[in-house]
Amino acid sequence: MRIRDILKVDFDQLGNEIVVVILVLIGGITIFVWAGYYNVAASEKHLGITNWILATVRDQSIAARSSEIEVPDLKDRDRIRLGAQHYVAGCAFCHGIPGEPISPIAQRMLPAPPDLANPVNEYDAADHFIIIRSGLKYTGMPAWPGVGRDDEVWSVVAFVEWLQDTGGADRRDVIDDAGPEQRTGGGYTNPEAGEAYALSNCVRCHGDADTAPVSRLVPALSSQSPDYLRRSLQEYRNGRRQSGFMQPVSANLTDGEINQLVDYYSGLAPVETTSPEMPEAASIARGRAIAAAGIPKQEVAPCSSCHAGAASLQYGIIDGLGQRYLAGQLDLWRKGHRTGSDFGIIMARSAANMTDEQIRDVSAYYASLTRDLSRFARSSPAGATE
Amino acid sequence: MSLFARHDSPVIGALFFLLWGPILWAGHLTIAYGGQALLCTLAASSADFDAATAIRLLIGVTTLASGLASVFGAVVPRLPFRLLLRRRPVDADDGTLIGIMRLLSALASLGILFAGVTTAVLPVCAQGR
Amino acid sequence: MRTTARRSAALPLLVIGGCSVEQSALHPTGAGAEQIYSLFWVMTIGGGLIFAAVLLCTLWAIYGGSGIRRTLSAEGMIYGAGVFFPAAVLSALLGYGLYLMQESAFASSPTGAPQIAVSGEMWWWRVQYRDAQGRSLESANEVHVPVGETVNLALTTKDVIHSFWAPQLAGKLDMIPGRTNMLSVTATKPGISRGQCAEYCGGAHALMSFVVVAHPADEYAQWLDGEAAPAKAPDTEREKLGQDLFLRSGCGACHAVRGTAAAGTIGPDLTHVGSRKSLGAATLNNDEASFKRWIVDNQHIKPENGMPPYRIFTEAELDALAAYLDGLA
Amino acid sequence: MRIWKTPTGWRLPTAVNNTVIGLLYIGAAFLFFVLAGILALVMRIQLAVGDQRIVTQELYNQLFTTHGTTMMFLFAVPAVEALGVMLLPQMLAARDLPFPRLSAYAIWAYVIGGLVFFSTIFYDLAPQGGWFMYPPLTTTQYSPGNNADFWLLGIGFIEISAIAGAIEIVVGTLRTRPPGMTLAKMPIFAWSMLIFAGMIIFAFPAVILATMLLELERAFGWPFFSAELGGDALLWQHLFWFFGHPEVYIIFLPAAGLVSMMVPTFAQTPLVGYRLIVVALIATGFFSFGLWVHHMFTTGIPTLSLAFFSAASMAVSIPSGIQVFSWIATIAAGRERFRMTVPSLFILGFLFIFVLGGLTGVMVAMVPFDWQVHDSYFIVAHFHYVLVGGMVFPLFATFYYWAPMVSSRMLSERLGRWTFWLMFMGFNVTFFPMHIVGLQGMPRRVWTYPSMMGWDLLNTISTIGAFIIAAGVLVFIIDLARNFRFGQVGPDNPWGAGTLEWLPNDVYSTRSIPLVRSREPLWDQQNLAEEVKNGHHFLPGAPTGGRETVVTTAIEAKPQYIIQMPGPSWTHLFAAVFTAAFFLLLTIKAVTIAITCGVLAVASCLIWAWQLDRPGKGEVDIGGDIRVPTYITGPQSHSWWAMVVLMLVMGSLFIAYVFSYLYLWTVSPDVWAPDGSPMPPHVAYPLLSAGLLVGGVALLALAYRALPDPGKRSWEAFLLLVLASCAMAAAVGIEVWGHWITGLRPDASSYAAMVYMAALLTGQGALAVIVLCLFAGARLATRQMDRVRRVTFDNAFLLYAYTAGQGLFGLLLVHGFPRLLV
Repeated sequence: MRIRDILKVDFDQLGNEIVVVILVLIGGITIFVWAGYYNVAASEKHLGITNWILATVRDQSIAARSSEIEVPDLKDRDRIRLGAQHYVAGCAFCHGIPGEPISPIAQRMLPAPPDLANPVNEYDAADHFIIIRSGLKYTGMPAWPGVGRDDEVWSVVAFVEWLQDTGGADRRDVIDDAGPEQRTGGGYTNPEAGEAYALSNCVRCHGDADTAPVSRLVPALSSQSPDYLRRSLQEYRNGRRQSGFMQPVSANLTDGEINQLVDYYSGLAPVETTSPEMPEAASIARGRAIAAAGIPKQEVAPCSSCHAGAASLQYGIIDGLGQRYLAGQLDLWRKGHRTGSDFGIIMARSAANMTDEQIRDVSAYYASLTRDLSRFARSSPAGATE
Repeated sequence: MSLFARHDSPVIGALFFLLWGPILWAGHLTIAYGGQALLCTLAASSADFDAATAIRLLIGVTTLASGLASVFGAVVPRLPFRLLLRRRPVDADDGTLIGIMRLLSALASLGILFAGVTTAVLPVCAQGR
Repeated sequence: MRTTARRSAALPLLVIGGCSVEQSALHPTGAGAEQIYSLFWVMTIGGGLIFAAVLLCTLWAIYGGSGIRRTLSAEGMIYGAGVFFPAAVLSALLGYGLYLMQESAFASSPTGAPQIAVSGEMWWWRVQYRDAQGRSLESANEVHVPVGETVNLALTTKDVIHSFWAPQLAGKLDMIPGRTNMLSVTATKPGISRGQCAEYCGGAHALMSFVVVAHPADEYAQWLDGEAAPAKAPDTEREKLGQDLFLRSGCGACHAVRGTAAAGTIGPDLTHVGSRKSLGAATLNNDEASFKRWIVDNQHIKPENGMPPYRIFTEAELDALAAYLDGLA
Repeated sequence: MRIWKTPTGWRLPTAVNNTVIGLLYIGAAFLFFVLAGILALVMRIQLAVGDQRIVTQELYNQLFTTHGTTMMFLFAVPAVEALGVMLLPQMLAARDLPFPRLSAYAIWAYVIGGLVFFSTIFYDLAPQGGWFMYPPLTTTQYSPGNNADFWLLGIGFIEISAIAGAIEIVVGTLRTRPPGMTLAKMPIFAWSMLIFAGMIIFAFPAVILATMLLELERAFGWPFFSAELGGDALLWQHLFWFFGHPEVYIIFLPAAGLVSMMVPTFAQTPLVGYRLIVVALIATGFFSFGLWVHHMFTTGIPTLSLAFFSAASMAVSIPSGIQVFSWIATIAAGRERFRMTVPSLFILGFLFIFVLGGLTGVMVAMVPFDWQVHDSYFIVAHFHYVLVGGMVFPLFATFYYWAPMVSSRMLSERLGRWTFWLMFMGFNVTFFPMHIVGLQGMPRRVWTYPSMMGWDLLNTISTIGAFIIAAGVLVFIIDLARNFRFGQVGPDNPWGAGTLEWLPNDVYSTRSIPLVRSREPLWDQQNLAEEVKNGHHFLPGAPTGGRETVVTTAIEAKPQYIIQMPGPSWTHLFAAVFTAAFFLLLTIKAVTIAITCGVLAVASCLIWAWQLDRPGKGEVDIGGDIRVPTYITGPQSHSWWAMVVLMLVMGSLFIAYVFSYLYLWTVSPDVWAPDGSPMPPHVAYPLLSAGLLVGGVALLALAYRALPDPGKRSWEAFLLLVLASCAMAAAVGIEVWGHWITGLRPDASSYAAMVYMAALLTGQGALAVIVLCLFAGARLATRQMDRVRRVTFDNAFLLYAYTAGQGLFGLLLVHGFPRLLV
């Protein structure tokens, strides 16, 4: 049995026809592409069949990826109100706000951005999550800028679901309450117009001297350590800290604007949050133990050694921040999505081995504290490196 | 069937005859190591139980018994042959099998002796480091 | 195909304390290692002779005269050389081995002797000294023993299996989760030697070493008192700034410096880190430059180790911090 | 002859002829040898000098794990098994191995699984736990990724294909010998393959159980090895090394057997001390099971236990001594001088290296010395001397010696000598310095070392040596490429050997099966080759019209009957592909696709089995006026023997489980039932379960009596079969249910995990038995099984009885032992 007979397969008859067919196909495609026959203009509508194919491919691809997604509670007011703010600032240009028409520029896109108030195709919450997080090729729908920030995406999804359920009827409670006009950071008088605009972007979510943040997912910045605020904004600007909300806002801030925003917020007195949720005492007690002694068995360092008393002001002051915000950030560190900055890596090391329950307890403990304003009266050490 | 041997031997019997020594050696090691482990655990859990004498006794007896049995196999192989193959050794092939069995039993008894002698010298359950 | 230019990132290691530190079983300075050393030579010479004999027989079998080949081809020769001779040699060897095991078994000293608890943690050693006065003090990556006196090492592990091996002192003993293995060692000569983890424990197993320092009997008590004392207060201006930085940057969360607010138990105890013979479990030399490189770039020197890289200090702050730590003699 | 024609073209994978698949087996094993060798070169480059960072820490840990695992599991054992598959039938003048499709299945499963396992090194998924995978490092806490699962499932499943080959070789060696070749006239290689297969049967199940336990702990958290819940890391070491040490002898014995075949040829005289070598092989095989703890001398086990195993480790060196001196005696007894051909050069190289490795082995058997050198480079040197010296050199000798049997041209002497001297010099330059570096304190498995330690020079020498070996292997590959011509058989008996494999044979092996009267038939019976060629001996034609060979009694080799062997088919190939897919998809947790592949694998096996058990063709004359039946049932049938061997495998798996149960009790008695965990359920549960098992056996006995006459159909037997399967399933269900209601959860403690493990093992057996019973039922329903043609029923009955027995003993242990402690 020669090698030849072993591998000999009767290709001969089939051979010729296959080769011819392949050549014809290749020739046809090259001519079609080279001559530029196909019209890529957005003004020309797709053929029916092309539309159907593109739509089916899109929907199938979204469905395949959204099948295993776990949908959190989307009726949560905090999520909806936070999502609303981002929607107003970022998405409204193409998708429009109920009661206000979509801008004529967006209407000339192909495919045109859908009007989310009254949905055409039946995407569920998980589909929306995939679309908003990953974006869609060749449609102008961008992917979410904050890598790994699924928590932010769920806020926008919550708002979109609210928009589709209510059709944007009671705008007042959700959108307008935090509308740009009302919240101009009244007491702040600054001559250059530019700073006023920059501040209005922050005030929309973080509130100002007399209004609380728009949702419990948003950290209260008043009387926060100036070094921590300055470094956070710098890290959002250079992308070492990932956030779909904060990166667009801080992308073109100048250092001058950053310093003024920092001075403004660190000077404010803390504002009583409208309805602080009271975690039960047992959780706070467990949280206090972890904060004081850490969990040596799981290599979790005590929080108080960096976030209390005489510790450096480079580490943010976390007393009195919202429990949900703190828990969300700890979860980000645990998943390794907030390790871009030199400080993030240190915090990630401790958060890595914490269980969900321990994260809730520690966040509950620090949320229950009232902020001690004397902390940063002394001058903080030289600013941290970029 | 003149071409072939006139006898047929039971396969299992032949196997056990051939491995007479090694099986004794394996039994000895199992009893020695298993006994020592179990008795040391009992000694650890109940204070009054004196593990040393119990283990030395057990291993001494097992060594003696299995050692003698394997030496017996090496010295008088015909008896186990008749017992296990239920016939007398007849031709050269049987001679080869007996030869193999005898040396195996001798080696096994040496192995048993090597293992047995250690109990007399070393502390029974101590980690000894 | 050998690499031509050595990559700049390779870390140059200075020689610790002048002479190249020995980690060789061929230069024993402990009672256990000496016994094994003599056993080694007995077996090597014996083995060498037997090996030569076998080679000789093979050459004779091929090229020898018909007389020698006839004797070699007799079945009796196989019985003699193949069964009886090895049986005799092995019995003697077994006897020698049992004698040594019995020696080391009864040599493990009674509970009164000073005890050192060594806990293997993923890729460094936590060493706790418990002496007669009941004092218990912690150090890391170094085992100090008195010459001539038997010391009991209680070996445990916090995570996976490690193995405590100081070749010049004694044989190795594993550290198994859920068990405490007792190893008794007796140094016979003063001096510095080195040991390493011998059971593969993942990640930086290759860099999990430690230094063994054998003190003359009279100096050991004095060294122990020094080690038990709290940390020396910083004297120069740079060291004061360094201590302030150390405390306010949260280093106390994982490290302890007795006599200051820092009381962390996750990382090694740094009370007398300045006086240690090496840094990073005998990976780096102990000087200010090494402190700075470890603080900023430890994940590159020893990948996957427990300490995050601290790149949050300016050059001046780093100098101060390194000065403070180096000063903790 | 048309019956034996090997399929060509794209139908080649369906071939089952032992020479064809044997060559594929050897080729795959050699490919893995070269691949793992390249990994070794990369490791040597990294270690050439201190403080090198060419290879990162994580990659190096993957490299040495994959190098070790590939060499041991994917090269060494398969290579010797491949030689068995290729040479044994020819040496025993059998037409083929008794179960040709089984070995083809095993080989394809091994090739696919091995390639996928090895490919993990390219996409950073290779295991990092070392070839021994000690927990707790390999539990999910410290190795969270899928890397460890690739070892556990990938390698676990390749051991199953090794066991399949072992069953094949045991039955082949004992039953398909030519008439007249009694046990005492069997060639030494057949003895070594018999003992090799016997060792696999008792050693591999231990590691399969350990792999199951660790995979259960990783996947479902059953705490067998985590100390805080009563488990013990040493349990893994006991189970692994109970397999580990016999495995290295499994690798060495066939190589020793090959040397014992080649030395007499080159000395042109019968082997001196045939009995002594057989004793040495059996003694090595037995003693190797009694010395596994010498891998654990430094774990703190009491010195007395260590002494037992130190004694056994010394005793095992005596048989090796016997073999070495027997070879020297044979060389000396040769009429003219020992011929210096390439194979004999490799044999002398083997003697030199293996004896040195054996001596360091005796040194390391001494407990105090092992305390110093365990896990150091001294051990790396020792085991390379005994493994590379003990197995790779004889393997290369075999390549040169037996090449004419599969290639029309012999490999060249000139290139052969280059290969030998490069490999011999390279080997010693690489591995001898490692003895010294090890004694100087360099531990194993370190991806780098400080350059101040003074180890640089010796490591550089080792690296240079490694490249010399690589050059030698390269020259061999060139020689292979130039001279190896796959095709009809080369020159007849070029070396003038005495054993049957040198008879002129074609794809169907010899024209007729010779009557054997001595150990070297070709030397003693002058014109045997012509007689066999002209068909004067047994079974010249193919009376049953299919592939068949003669089956003879185990001891006296008297012809008993003819086996009808299955021919080429796709079914075993699909079965292998789907089995490989099942295990490998499980590693990446693609559970749904994996289960479908599993079901497809079982389905292909059933279709494969459906074509077997063809009706007998009555009495046939096989020559020498001897008439033998062509279909036989009962204890003499070769499938009965295969089932017995399978039951030995399942038995040793169960004994390993019982050892683990008692061992964990000695380690953590506080977790055990009376006080540590809830007591087992009321005694009614085990009694009911036991009753069902015994009842099931009774049902099958009734079904046996109710088997129909040929051609008829019997619904009672079918019903009894189905009932028996339900009884078995119910028994297992009740056992699990009984424990569940006492509140015992398997992830609570090691005791609980062990209790559920017993039920799981019996359940595993039950699953196989149920499939077999239903298959027998289907055969019954389609009139393909009756009172005479009942091999399928016998097998089902045997497996049922065994599983019931194992289940009963499991119940006794799990329900009885805690009550003893009360």
